Amino acid sequence: MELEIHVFHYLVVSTVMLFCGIYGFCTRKNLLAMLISVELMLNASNINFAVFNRYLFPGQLEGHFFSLFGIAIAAAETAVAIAIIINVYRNFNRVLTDDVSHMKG
Amino acid sequence: MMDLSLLDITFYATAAVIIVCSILAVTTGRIVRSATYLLFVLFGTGVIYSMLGYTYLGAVQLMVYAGGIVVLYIFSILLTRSSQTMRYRIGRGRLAAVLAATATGAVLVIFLLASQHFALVAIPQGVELPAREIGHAMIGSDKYQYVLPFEIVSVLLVACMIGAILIARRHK
Amino acid sequence: MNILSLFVLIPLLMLAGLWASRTLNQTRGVMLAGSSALLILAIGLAVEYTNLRQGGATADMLFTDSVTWYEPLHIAYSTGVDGISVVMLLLSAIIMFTGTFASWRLKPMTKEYFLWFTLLALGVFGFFISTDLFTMFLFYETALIPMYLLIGVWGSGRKEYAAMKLTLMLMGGSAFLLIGILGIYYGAGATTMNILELASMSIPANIQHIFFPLVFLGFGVLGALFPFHTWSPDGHASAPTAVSMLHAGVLMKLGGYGCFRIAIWLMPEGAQEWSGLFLVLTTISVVYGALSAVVQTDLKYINAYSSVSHCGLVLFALLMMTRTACTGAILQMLSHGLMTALFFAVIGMIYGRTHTRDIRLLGGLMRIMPFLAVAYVIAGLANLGLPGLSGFVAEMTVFVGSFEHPDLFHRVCTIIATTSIVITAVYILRTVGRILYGTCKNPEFEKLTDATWDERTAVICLIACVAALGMAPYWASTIINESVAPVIERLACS
Amino acid sequence: MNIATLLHMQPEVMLACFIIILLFADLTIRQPNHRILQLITIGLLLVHLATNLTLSEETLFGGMYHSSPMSSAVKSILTIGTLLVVLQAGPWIRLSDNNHKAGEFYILVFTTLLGMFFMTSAGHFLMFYVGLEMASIPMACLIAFDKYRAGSAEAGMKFILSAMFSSALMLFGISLLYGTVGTLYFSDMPEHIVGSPLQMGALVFFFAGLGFKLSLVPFHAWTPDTYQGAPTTVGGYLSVVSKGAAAFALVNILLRVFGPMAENWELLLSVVIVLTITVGNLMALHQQNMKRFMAYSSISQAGYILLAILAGATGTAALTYYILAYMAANLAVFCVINEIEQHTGGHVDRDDYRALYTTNPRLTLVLTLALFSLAGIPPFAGFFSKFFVFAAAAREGHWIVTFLALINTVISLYYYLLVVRAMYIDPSDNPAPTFRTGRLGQLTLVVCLIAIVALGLVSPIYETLCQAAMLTFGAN
Amino acid sequence: MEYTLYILLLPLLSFLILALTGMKWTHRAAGLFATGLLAVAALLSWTAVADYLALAPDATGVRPELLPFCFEWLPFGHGLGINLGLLIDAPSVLMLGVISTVSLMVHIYSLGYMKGERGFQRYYAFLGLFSFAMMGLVVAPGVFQMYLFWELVGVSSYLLIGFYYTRPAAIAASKKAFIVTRFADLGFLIGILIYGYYLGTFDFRPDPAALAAGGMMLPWALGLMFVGGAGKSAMLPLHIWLPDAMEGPTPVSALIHAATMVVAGVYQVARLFPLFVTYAPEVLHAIAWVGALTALYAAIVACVQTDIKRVLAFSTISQIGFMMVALGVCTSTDPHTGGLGYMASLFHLTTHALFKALLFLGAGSVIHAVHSNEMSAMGRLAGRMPLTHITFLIACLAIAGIPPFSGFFSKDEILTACFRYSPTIGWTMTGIAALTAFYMFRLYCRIFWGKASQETEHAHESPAVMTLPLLILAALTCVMGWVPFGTFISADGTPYEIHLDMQVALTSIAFAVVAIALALTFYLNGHSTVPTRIEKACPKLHQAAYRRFYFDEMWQFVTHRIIFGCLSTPIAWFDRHVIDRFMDFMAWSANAAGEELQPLQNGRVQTYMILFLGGIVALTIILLLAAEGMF
Repeated sequence: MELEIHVFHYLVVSTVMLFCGIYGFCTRKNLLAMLISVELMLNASNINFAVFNRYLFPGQLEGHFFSLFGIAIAAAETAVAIAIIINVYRNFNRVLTDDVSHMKG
Repeated sequence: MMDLSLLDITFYATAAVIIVCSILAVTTGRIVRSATYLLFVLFGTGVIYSMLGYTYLGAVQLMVYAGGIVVLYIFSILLTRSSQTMRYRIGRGRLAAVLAATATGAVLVIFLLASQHFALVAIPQGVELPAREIGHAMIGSDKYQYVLPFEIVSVLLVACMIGAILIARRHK
Repeated sequence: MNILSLFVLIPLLMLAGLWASRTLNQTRGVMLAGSSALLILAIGLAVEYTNLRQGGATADMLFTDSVTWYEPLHIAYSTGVDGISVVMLLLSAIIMFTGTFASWRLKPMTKEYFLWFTLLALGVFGFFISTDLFTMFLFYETALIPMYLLIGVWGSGRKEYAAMKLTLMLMGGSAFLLIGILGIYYGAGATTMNILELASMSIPANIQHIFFPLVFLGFGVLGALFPFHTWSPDGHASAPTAVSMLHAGVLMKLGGYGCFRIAIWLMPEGAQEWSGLFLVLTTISVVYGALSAVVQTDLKYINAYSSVSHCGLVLFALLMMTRTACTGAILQMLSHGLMTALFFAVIGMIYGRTHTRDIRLLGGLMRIMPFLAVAYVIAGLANLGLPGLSGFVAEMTVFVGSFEHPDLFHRVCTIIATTSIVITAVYILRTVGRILYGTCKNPEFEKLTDATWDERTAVICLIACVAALGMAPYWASTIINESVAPVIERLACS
Repeated sequence: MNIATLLHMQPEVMLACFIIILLFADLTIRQPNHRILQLITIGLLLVHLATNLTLSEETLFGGMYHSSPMSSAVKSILTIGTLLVVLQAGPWIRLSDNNHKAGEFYILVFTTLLGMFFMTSAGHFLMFYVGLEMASIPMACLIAFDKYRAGSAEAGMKFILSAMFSSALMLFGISLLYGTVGTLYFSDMPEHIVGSPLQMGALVFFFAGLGFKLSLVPFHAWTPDTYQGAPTTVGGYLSVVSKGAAAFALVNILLRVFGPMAENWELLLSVVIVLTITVGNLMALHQQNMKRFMAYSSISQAGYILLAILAGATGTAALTYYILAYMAANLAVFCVINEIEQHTGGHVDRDDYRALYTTNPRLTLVLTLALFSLAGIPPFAGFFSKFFVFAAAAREGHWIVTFLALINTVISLYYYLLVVRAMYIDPSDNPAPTFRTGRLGQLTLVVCLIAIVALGLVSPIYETLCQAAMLTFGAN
Repeated sequence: MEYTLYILLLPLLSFLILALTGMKWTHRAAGLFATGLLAVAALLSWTAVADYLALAPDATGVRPELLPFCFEWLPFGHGLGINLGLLIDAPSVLMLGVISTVSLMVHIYSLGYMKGERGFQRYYAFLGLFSFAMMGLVVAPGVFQMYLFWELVGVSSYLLIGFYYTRPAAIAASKKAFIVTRFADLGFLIGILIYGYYLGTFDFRPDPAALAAGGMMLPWALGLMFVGGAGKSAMLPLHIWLPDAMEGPTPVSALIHAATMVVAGVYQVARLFPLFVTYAPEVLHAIAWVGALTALYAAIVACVQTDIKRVLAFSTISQIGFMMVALGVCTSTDPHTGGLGYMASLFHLTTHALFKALLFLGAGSVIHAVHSNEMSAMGRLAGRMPLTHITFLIACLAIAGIPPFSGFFSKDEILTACFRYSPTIGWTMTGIAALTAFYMFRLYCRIFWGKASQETEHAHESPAVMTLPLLILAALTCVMGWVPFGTFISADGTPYEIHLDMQVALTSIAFAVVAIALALTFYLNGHSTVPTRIEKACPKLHQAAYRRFYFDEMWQFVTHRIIFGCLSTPIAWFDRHVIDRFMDFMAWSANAAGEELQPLQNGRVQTYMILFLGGIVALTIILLLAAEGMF
């Protein structure tokens, strides 16, 4: 049993996911919603690594491990980001970018 | 018209779910739903990993993301009363700009990917990446082995933990 | 230890001394000692140089020395002087000496003032003794920046604006300069930044054509080249007395010196190629500056525009590229340095008493402060080229030299430039007539006093120098002429 | 693998040990322990500096880790920078809101430093990525360190979101690169780099990630807000150490990995350099807040750093030297800003600096000289560093970019002079009161001042860097 | 004759000492000191004249040119350079004698005239400077030295005209004098440049080979140099400064603006005469016409002026015109065939210097007595000031060309030379000579006869120190005509026996007598209505003549309207508002660009990231296009 899907199809999926994330990031005003969008973006790259590894360069596990570390780091990032957002909430009582934009110019 | 095997169908179905849920995750008006759609996307990604034979990766994906991060999201959403503030949307002008930039970017990336002409390769199914191999690679110090990043990530996680606690801790 | 390095060392010691000084008298003492030492050193150097030349020394530069500094870029601290540098060093030392006296009673923050003042002088001296492109540029910029604070803090009028404008325009010029220097260095494929060695290499003509205008423009901004001269009126008008003196007297000479030493010497073909355009600009400078001065009402503006005209003549003469004209250019630098310093000194002293520089409000000063008035007249006469004072010698050399160029275009430019001597007479006499002669328009002024001893010292020194150069130009003219020769030979070969 | 291997990566290992030492110290020493911790940190950094003498080329972990004489030099520079930051942290960390968090502060600083070390000596994209994240994520915590100050929280938020966004894009870029090359080891990649369109895209995506760290236009927008909101000490750290590491990592990867695509990235860099310097300068013209002002200044400085990178291997010595000179001057400025902020109850506007000379002449003088150095005025270090950068770029034939950068120095001079003007010329009804800088603060300023004056005049420093660059990249 | 150097140095010494330490001296001491030094100088000059004339001429009768002192003052390279030295030949010793004599007279006279004036020491210092400069000018061996001293003379003239520096009129006059002559000197300078370049020397006697090579440019050089001379010698239309220069103290006018400096132009042309005749005869003849026109113009204007010094000033202009004409009508250097004018000119220069100085000093004496320059303030002074009256009359007769006074002889030679060249110019000059006689006697009558005015009531003769110079000069005026001038000086140096052309002499005497008679009838008793009637008959002409034919207005227009109004003011405006504004604009545009960029930094992370993404996309596209070779 073999899976014969062109790599390109995976890549389309990941690209769409990436740009969905970007879109979300740029349109959302709620900081957590933006963070969710970033998760999509990070996930998209992980798919790429795994797919490339499996299909094109199956000899070594570089892409696989990159994905693995990517997940770990993303988790760490998310944790810190959520901590900071909670702190923002504590300071501003809201988590909207419009409110948290006192510094500009 | 190529005929589709079950596996193909599974893939395309997963892909469709991922895409649809991605879109929904960034467009829905309720943040909890958004988190839920994210969960689906992450599940879908896990499924893809499994189909590629990276079951271990899929499992980590499910555990860390679905089990850890999304729960974290839910908590923080509740904590920051985010569900009340989702109605704010950006102005039309900016929306158009975002759409234009995003669409151009997506088209550009897809164009770039298409220009590469990746070969069509078939991968065998049911052949799992053995956990032993992963383990070896993880703790080895030779080429294609990853003990150094592994150790560093541990330091990173400690630091993030310290940092996150520092920031989130309420009292002195 | 090379004698030339003392020119850098003494200002450094002065800086240290000023930093350590605690009272006003200590500050003044350090300045007096230092500037006298420099003056003596400069005179000594001039004597020694002349002796060596008469003893048959034929090298392009004497007292050469070189210490490698940045090996990878072939940067060295190389020093050396020829006749041109010697007279310029002498000029700088004189101006610094007199400038010290001119700011003897300056307040507030006297110590800081002298610190920056000395830093400026350090840059100037360093520039004149260096023969390394990088080191020259380093000292050049060192000399520019103290101007900002000197004008900004101790100036008058729209000082912040003027200081900023001056600094930015000059720095803009030095941006051109830097790229030009890099162009020379890399264009020549050189393994040295020493001018003397670069001069013996040939830079490809196409490189010269690109980088000559950049270098010339870079230095030209400091030499008040039209249309980049507008920093000069505002800057001079706002600067305190001694700073105007040092700036117009010495700093603007850096421009002419650099044009000659770097732009023309190292890139003769570029110079030939571009001389037409720049000649037009400098001719405009000469006439335009003079004509602008005619209708000014602020004494310092008049003098600043006059400087534009006279410094324009320096660049004009350099571009003629005949030996006599270049000699004339250097003489003009020397002469303009002295007489314009004298001018600014006197104007500053008058301003310090009357608190106005508007010629419409002044009058009859001859009776109230005869010493300053006479000094002003002498400065004016020197400016308009009275024989016996320095201006005549320089201008005549320039004109005779420029006329040596057989090309009709150059001739026409020369003739246009000569008209400036008439216009100069117009604005000088207009000013003299307005402010010195006639009757005093403001009863307040009747009570004013004449120059104090320190001011007299400064003024008399300068007058003596102006007269000395004007009456006995042979020495200066000869040693400059000898030193101009290598450049002209190189031009002739190209 | 054996212990000797670890000895070869002694800077990183030591730093990791220091983190543990600090952790224990923080736990065992009774509160308030900020003063002792500061001294310990300084001591540790000095030890680190003293022992970091590796000058040989080392490739460990199968190419995962690659240290070179140049990276060793860069690490030393980063350590010095960190040391200066720690030295000047005193007045801020002893505030009642912070003094119990001193241990965390130093640990986070060390962690980020460790991340930067890995970033600079990575031999594999994974290492690089992990190092980069390690330098970013704890940095976000540092930025949000003043958690009861809204500005700090806002800055932290902006930083972490931007950092995640950019790292996601960079990750995507790396994944594309992986797709075309098939390996992530730096040493194996150049043979597969052919400059295909996808690789170009990957290059840009990857570049954006480092452009974020270096705050290059158009990836710079987080910088001013973050600098303004972050604690001043962290601002200094961010502007100098973080930037220095990123710059070296960038040149390292561009040369080692993207070497065959030099033509492409030279164009990319040229565009970005001109944009960065110009936009940074233009935006800096209108800033009143000194921290924000320094942010824009640092953006434009990043452009000059990039100019050295543009010169490729030739420019690496100039690059490192530039970072060193920039570090001395910038940290001096941040130190002064910090001192004034802490002694005047949070005044950081330029107008608050009016007539500063009348009350705090020495501090003013240091700030003046530092600003002059930043503006590239001789005889200060900034002049030499700028000259070397321009020389390197000119040597590689990038005349137009060099020229535009040079013209921009005039604009930058303008805004630096605005500060000088405020301090010396503008009158003020109530200038900042006279105060005494603490011992360590004084020490920082003196060290910076000596560096500002001596770095340029004393040539062996640059020559050493040149040798290191020659050993590392074969450039002369 | 090395001592001739001291003739120059003594006045210089007087200047330096008085200028540096003058304020510490008493008036009397300063005056006597300067006068004493000048007396010595004058003695030396007379000795020099005598010594030179005692030199044995060579076979052709030409006396040698001596160069007792010469050094290179300023080398230019290519063998060019400014040499300073003393060229002693007939014209220069003659001039030395004239200058030192007149200068001595003025020094002595001023002791009385300037008594008690503020700045007395300064006055003598400037006189010393002037004497030095003027003598330096005449002994110049080269054209550049001449230019150098020419400028110095100009500046001392400036300083002396502006001596009363609190008077606005004096300031304006001094300024005008300097600027106008300076303008003319521009021509001189350019002429020198051409001369030096083409002849390879600045000497008056260039190398024949160089002359052959560069001769074709010589007319330009000489013509331009003459512009300088015309300025100094107040030729039309550059004469406007001279009448105004009368604002200076009267003795100064006598010395500088009558006897010596204003004839520098004549002397210059005379110096270059051999070159003029050989290489630029057409320029020379043009000079003649300029001179004639000037003489006519000045004579007409002099007829209607009421300020006595102005009358004298215009008479000076007119007389210099005569000298110029005399030079201009020459066609060769041989005095027998066409070079007579050269001798005549220098002869007239000498006699004119003496009698015009006398006239001015006499006028000064009158002014001293009545404290006014206006004719209306004078009248019937003959009795009150007998010595002044007599000497003034002698001078008037001399200038009118009545034998046996000196003016007759020199003018007669000029007219002879003119008639030899062209009858037209001869008759014109004769007519002008008659006009001269008329206006001089108008002046004489209105001062010493006619109606008395209030001011004359208290007038009395001047002190001896002032009348003594008058007497000496009057005596000289009487005898000077009998000197065999031609044997000493002629164009080619060979002696020339002056013999009166009786036809010319008689005609001119007749004209002069008629003119004098007319003047006497009109003005002697002060009751004649004829002058008023003539005035009424042609008011426009009178007005025009009185206003000096509007030359000042024309110049005023040129300088104020064109130079100031159309050049300087717009240029200054342009500089401030265009060039400077452009620099400001660049600064402003940078600022504005900075402000325009501000909205991008709106504090929202989304915006920042759109920028980020946009940057990536744009950069990628740029790279792709570049790779496709689009750039």
